Amino acid sequence: MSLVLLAEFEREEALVNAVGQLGERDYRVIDAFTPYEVEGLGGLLGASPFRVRAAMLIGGLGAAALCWFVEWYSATLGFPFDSGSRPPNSWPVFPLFPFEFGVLMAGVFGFAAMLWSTGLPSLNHPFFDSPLSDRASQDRFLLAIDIPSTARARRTLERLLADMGAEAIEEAEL
Amino acid sequence: MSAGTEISRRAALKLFAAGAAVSLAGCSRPYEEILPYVDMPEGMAAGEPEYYATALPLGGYARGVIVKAVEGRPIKIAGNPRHPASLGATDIFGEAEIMALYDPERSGTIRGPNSISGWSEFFAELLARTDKAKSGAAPLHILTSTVTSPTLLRQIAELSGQVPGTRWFAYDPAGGAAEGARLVPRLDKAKVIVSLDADPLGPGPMQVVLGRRFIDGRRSADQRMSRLYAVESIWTLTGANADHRLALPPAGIEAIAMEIAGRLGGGNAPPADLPGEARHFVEAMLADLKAAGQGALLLAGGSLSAAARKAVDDANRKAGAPVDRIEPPQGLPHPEALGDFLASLYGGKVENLLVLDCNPAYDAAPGKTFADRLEAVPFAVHAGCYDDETAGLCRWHLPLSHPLEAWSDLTSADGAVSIVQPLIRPLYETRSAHEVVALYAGQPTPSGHDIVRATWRQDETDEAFENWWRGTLVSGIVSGRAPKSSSLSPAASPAEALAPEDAARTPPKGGFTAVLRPDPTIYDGRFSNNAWLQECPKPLSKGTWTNVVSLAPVDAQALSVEDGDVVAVASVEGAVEGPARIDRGQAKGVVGLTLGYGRLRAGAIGTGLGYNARLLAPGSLGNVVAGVKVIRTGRRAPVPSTQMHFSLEGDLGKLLPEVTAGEALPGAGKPREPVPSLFGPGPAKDPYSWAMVIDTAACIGCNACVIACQSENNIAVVGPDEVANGRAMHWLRIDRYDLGDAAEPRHGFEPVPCMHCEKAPCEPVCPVEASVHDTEGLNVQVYNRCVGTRFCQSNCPYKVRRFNWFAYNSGQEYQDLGKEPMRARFNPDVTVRARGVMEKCTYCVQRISGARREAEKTDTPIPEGGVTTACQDACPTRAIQFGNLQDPASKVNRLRADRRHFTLLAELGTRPRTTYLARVRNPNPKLAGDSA
Amino acid sequence: MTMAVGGAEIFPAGTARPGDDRRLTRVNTNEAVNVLVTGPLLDSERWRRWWIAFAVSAALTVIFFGSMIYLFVAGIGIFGNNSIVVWGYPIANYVWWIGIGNAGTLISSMLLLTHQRWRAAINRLAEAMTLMAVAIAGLMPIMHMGRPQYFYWLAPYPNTMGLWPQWRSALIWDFWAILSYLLFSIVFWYTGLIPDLATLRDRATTRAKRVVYGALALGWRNSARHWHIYQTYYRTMAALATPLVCSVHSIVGLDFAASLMPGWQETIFPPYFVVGAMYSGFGMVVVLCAAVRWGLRLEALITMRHFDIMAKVMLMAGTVMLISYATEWFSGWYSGRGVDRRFLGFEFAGTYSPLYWIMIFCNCIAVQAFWFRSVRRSLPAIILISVLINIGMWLERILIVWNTLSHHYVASMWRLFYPTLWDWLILFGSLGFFAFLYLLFVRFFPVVSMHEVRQLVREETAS
Amino acid sequence: MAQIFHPRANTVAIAVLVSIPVVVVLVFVVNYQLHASSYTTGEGRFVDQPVPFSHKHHVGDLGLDCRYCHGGVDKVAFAGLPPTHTCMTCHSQLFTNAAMLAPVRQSLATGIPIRWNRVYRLPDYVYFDHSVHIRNGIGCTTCHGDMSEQPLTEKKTPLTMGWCLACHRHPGTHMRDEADIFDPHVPDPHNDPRKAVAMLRHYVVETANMTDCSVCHR
Repeated sequence: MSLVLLAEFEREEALVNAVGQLGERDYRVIDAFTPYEVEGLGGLLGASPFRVRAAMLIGGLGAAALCWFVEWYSATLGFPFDSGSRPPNSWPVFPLFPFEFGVLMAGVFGFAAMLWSTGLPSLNHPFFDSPLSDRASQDRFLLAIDIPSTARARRTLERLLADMGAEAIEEAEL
Repeated sequence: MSAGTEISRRAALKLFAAGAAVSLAGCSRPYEEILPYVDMPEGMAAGEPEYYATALPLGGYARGVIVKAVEGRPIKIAGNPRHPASLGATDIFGEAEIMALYDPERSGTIRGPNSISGWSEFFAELLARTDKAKSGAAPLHILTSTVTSPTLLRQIAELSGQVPGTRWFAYDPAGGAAEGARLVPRLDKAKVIVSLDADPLGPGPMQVVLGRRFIDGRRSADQRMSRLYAVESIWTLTGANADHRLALPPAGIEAIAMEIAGRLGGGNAPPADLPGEARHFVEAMLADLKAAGQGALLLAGGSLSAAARKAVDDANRKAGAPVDRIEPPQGLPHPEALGDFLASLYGGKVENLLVLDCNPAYDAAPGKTFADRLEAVPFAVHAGCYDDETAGLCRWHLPLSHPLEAWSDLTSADGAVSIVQPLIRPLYETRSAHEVVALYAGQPTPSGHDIVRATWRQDETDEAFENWWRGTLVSGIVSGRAPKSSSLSPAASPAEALAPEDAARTPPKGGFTAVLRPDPTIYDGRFSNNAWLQECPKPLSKGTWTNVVSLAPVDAQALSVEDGDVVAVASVEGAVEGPARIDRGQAKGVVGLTLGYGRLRAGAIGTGLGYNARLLAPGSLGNVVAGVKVIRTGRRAPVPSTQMHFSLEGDLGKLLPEVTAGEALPGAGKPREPVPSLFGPGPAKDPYSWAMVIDTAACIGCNACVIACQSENNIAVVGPDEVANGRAMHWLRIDRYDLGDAAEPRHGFEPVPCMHCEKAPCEPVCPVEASVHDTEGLNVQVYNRCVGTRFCQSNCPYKVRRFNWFAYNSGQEYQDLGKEPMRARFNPDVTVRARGVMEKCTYCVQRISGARREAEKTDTPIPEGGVTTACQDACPTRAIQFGNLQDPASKVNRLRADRRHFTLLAELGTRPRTTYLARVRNPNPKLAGDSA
Repeated sequence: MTMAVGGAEIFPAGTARPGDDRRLTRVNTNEAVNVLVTGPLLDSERWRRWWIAFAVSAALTVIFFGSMIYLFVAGIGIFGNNSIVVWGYPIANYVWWIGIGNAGTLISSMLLLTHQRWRAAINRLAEAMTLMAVAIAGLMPIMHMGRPQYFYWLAPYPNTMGLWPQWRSALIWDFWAILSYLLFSIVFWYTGLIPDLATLRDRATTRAKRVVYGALALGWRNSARHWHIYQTYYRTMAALATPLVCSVHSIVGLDFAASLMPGWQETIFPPYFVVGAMYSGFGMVVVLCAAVRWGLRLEALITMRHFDIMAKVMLMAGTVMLISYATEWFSGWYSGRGVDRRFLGFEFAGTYSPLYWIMIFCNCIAVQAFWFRSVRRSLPAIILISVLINIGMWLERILIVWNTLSHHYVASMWRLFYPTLWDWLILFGSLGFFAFLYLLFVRFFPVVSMHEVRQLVREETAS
Repeated sequence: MAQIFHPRANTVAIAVLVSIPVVVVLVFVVNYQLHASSYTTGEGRFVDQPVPFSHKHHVGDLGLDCRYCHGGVDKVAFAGLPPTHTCMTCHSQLFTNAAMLAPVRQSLATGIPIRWNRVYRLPDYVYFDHSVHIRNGIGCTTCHGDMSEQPLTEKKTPLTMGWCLACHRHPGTHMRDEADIFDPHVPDPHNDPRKAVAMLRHYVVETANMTDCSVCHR
């Protein structure tokens, strides 16, 4: 896990402008911790929801196809019945069950993919060691920046953060 | 249905607990035992049904039946085709004898003066009493209902010879006129039939054969269709099937009878004073009668006076009406009338009484006076199947065997004699009537079998007699031999058989006239404890489990009484209360009562239902009680009924179309041209496609098919509360609709079994394939797959399905129907349904499967008529035809091309396999004017 | 009791503090949101009202399950159904409950996709309603079956009998509609809850609460990367929820429409049922919002503006219901079939017609009062009309069942339905059970979705 | 705030989440296996009887024909069990005092039948007809296995609905000549398609309705 500097901001604008400026001074911003989704910040930091979208699509369509096959197989080959002399392969009624189950499986696969791509559940995580972590879920905006190798660069970074309105700066491990 | 069917719920829970314990304990399921015979009776393959011909009494007269027994227990009654009084069909009372046989309430033990006793103790006291009787001190009195058994008549004659001074009295609880020659009208040969308050098609020993002949007279293509006029005061089955009906009080009918009898014979008779349209009706009827010549036939009912009946009989003779006169066999003793017995009982002259197989304390003279006098009789012995009202008053009660358990012989109403052979050894320590009378004659251990054989034994070799005996048992008809009549001339001179006294004929002094009729499903009270008959819907009111007081609409308005209000009917001697039923078409000033109810000691099923109509005139068997007051009590007791709506207003008329004789039903008979369909060809073709055609013109509404279906298919009895909840279980219902109009109300009957639609709406909606179509065209209901969502019944436009809301047959039975012998009535080929399962008419799939397996074994196709359904067998008028559509020569195919053929709700496109022939009416043109 | 953390006064001037009798007019800081929503959950003494309601609902729940057990022991004969009107209260309860359930998803998904920001305060409240209503709706068909112990035969499970469900039956579609919709709602509701559980975890005071909320929050640490993936998933789920809910209630409509009985076989049934569901669902949401708002003093979050908008939606839905009924009448009359016209006659003038007119009043006429702003402003009026709507909608469902099954093709088999004690016990018992579950939800879970309200607060403070 | 959970908690949480779908699938699999296993169907289970009657001895060694004791097998639905008299036809002469045969002698004396334990049991709602199978080419070994090898009667086949349906869908492969019907050594099925067609034509078997529900359920 990498050593980072955690800077706590009180307002979202301060955080966003900090990320912008640090970006220009090509510091590496590892992650941000905000009480609600800050528009675009996630994408900026390189998170890609592709896995969730792919999982939902494949999971949903796959389950639907499986259900249609179960329906078709059971109605025509498994145990064909004369039910009101309707044809065994009554395809007009077949899509209903696959649609319902497909949507459910899309949701379930999506949930699994979300957990997988966010690494949850991670009940025990070094981030929780830092005292600032509690506020991230309530009203404070944290920024995690990679610590520069030399102590001098680190001091300039801390001074820069203080100028930008950082209320507290801690060292933490992520 | 599952293994737990024959144990009560509590036992099931115990078993469940035990089962759970065992399965927890490990290894495997508890074993089920299987028991072979010790010595297998020859010719008997286990599980193969056997059929025996015998006869069953109704009001004393026989109807020939064939009883199906499986592994020694009788389970189904069917008609004996060779017997002239059944012609292969049955009535509801015949079908329901199975329920009577296994009724747990039947008395099984002898009750002595103050404790349970045995036959030997009874015989000892009897010997003492008989010695006293022989010494002339206390003459023996025997009271029975109508007796037609040659053996019993012989025994009584011999007994009265042995014990001088013996007097025998007989009465018919249903109030029929027991005069000399029996008249059997040939309704098939008559062209114009006038029923004067007679009810040939109503309940009675002759219902089956009269119904068959009446419909044969209307169905035969060659001669002209017969026409039936009914002049009656309350609705009867004959009135419901009449082309024209006139409602008059009994006095009016009496007047018309005298007038018509007189004028038909050419003489002149004082014209009865009748209101306008009744006069027009009578004139038109008379013209029709005269035009019919030899085909005219008058039928006199029990409510007419002896003089009127004699006049009608003379008119019939003069007109050469087609009536068979059955002379009673010579040399047999004649019973004295009930009146004489009551006179001697009230006179205190009865010391030694035997009441044999009848219940006078209920159906002859109910009330305190008779009860006290009967209790005072020192040695009164009651022999009967039930420990009923009379048994309670007698010193001794002897349990009698059921007709299916005992040897006997009986004569049918049209004179045919048949031997009654037992299907099963008596379930309890019971004796047959013959054995009881033999006890009186001094034989200590009589055997019914030997007594009956003695009657028919002639001086011939044993071997010849044995062959004749076996031949008669197989055919069910005694032929070519007269019974051994009593060698001793009966001591008592045969009193002129009196019609029930006409004392009640005094002209009504205001108030209503009460007309008493035997109940269409309970008859005279003998069947009160029979659950099938109690739950059988009455043909016209569709009410069950009680009798009603029927009133004309105008009288009801006057008394401000509605359907279901309790009214009290009070005569000079007694009063009864019952729910009112407003019958349009009932004569004004007449109140209709039915017999058979108001039982006090019938058993768990029959006790406390309805009122006892005899209380109005205890002691008299007449069915008219004049000068009766009707009072509104303000209480309500709605009658549990299976059909609530009867009118066919607007375009509902297409449910039961009616054509006049000779016309065709528009759009009938044309074969269905193939409709283009999105769906491909149906499933693989099977050699059989079962179908049924029901002729609503031939259905007289007698319910025989309903009870036959209930007996064949183990259908449950649900009890009055559940019928009131609308949960009756009959698979086959007879819808009764109002045809005609307010001026001349008429009725139409339409039996509705399952339609077995080819495009069944109930099949695609069943989520678990419990309702599915098989390749033979049957809509199969798989009970073990059904989970009870009931979507099938919601989607059935004909509403033919029935649901087991409770375990009516397997754990939550009504009253005592779950007790031990009752379960023996079940047909082993049909699953007994569990709670929560849908069931419906299956076209008797067990019979089709049996025939199919037989065909598969012998590699021969099922012939036409090879499979008959239970309702088809039972129907007296052959209104139901069942057959294979793929056989072009089959009867169903011919009927489907008939010009009266129609399909119920054809516009829904369900393509039912059960189709109908329209109802036919043969109106008199002169009278047709006022009610097209 | 004021919450002061880190010294900064969390409530700037002009905003009332919790417990203050003056209603909070505006919430303009995140902390205010946190305090309002998590406050009641974390300190457990201000729950007297909750305990009273909980006791009443627990009693009704005991009645509900007691009746259910007696039902399974004695058989469904204890209901008022008969062999002609074979369906009864359980089916009406089922359609009514799943209708109410559907509105929850409509609010949380349809309004999310149409950027109705105001929904943030009430969407979790509505989703919880969905969860519990659909769970109860799922129980009803099992109680209505003759042999409930074999309900699993409706599922395509491999068995030694070689038998499968019969896919043409609307009840199989129902089985999957309920199951999918219930599980989907659970996943959707739980996903929305994760960030708030993290907030609760961080604010929890006792060890037990921290562990429980911590475990349920799956270790959510508000990372921006996670937010981006989370929001994509959440919005896609909302997008899927809308067609799902429309299809679920269309299938419930097909229960009746996929038959050939007069009064059921109408093509308008599926859409008409979806609108009916939204309509009665909004009615229930209004009642729940008012109750929760009063109970937990969330006037600042669930404002009168919410009630005003919801009243407008109900007005629209009520009018659509009127149009649906009119279509039914017209198509029944216009078909010219005797059975349809007789059916309409029975509906209007038959034995059940008083109930029919009460239903028309509740569903179509009472709601017209919402045209007037004054009515939309008074909370008691809105609640009253919402309750009337729900009564009317239940009546509509029971009348759909009764009218058709009592008055159909074959005149001899026309018969009426008479409810029994057990019909009513199961109905009111199910209401009690719903309240019981809902009170548990309110007690242990944040009623308002804090992370969405925080976004709302940001927009208002930014503008 | 300090860590709430121990590092192990992560793996536990993942395990719980993964176990939900696994359990759902497991339920289906275990349910099927349990119902198809011999525990439920009772396949291969020996049933002890009041008299340890050995088919191996009577059929295998002595060569008795099935119909000698089970007389109804080609006439009615119930195959029939030998009445005590049938046993006593031989055992009144042989092993007249064997202790093992005491119940048979006692049954003959008292007239109370011997209470055998049922080995092949079908639910009440299934109507199986022996005669129509025997008369259409289905031999005893098809369902009862080789009786000449069974010292104590054993349940050889599961008698589940699926098992019956397999035969009803392809009856030809299980049919044999008349001569082999009661021969205990003829294996089943013969899997010869040409013979299958020949058998169907020989016994004139109508296969259209073989999988109708009304064939076995009434």
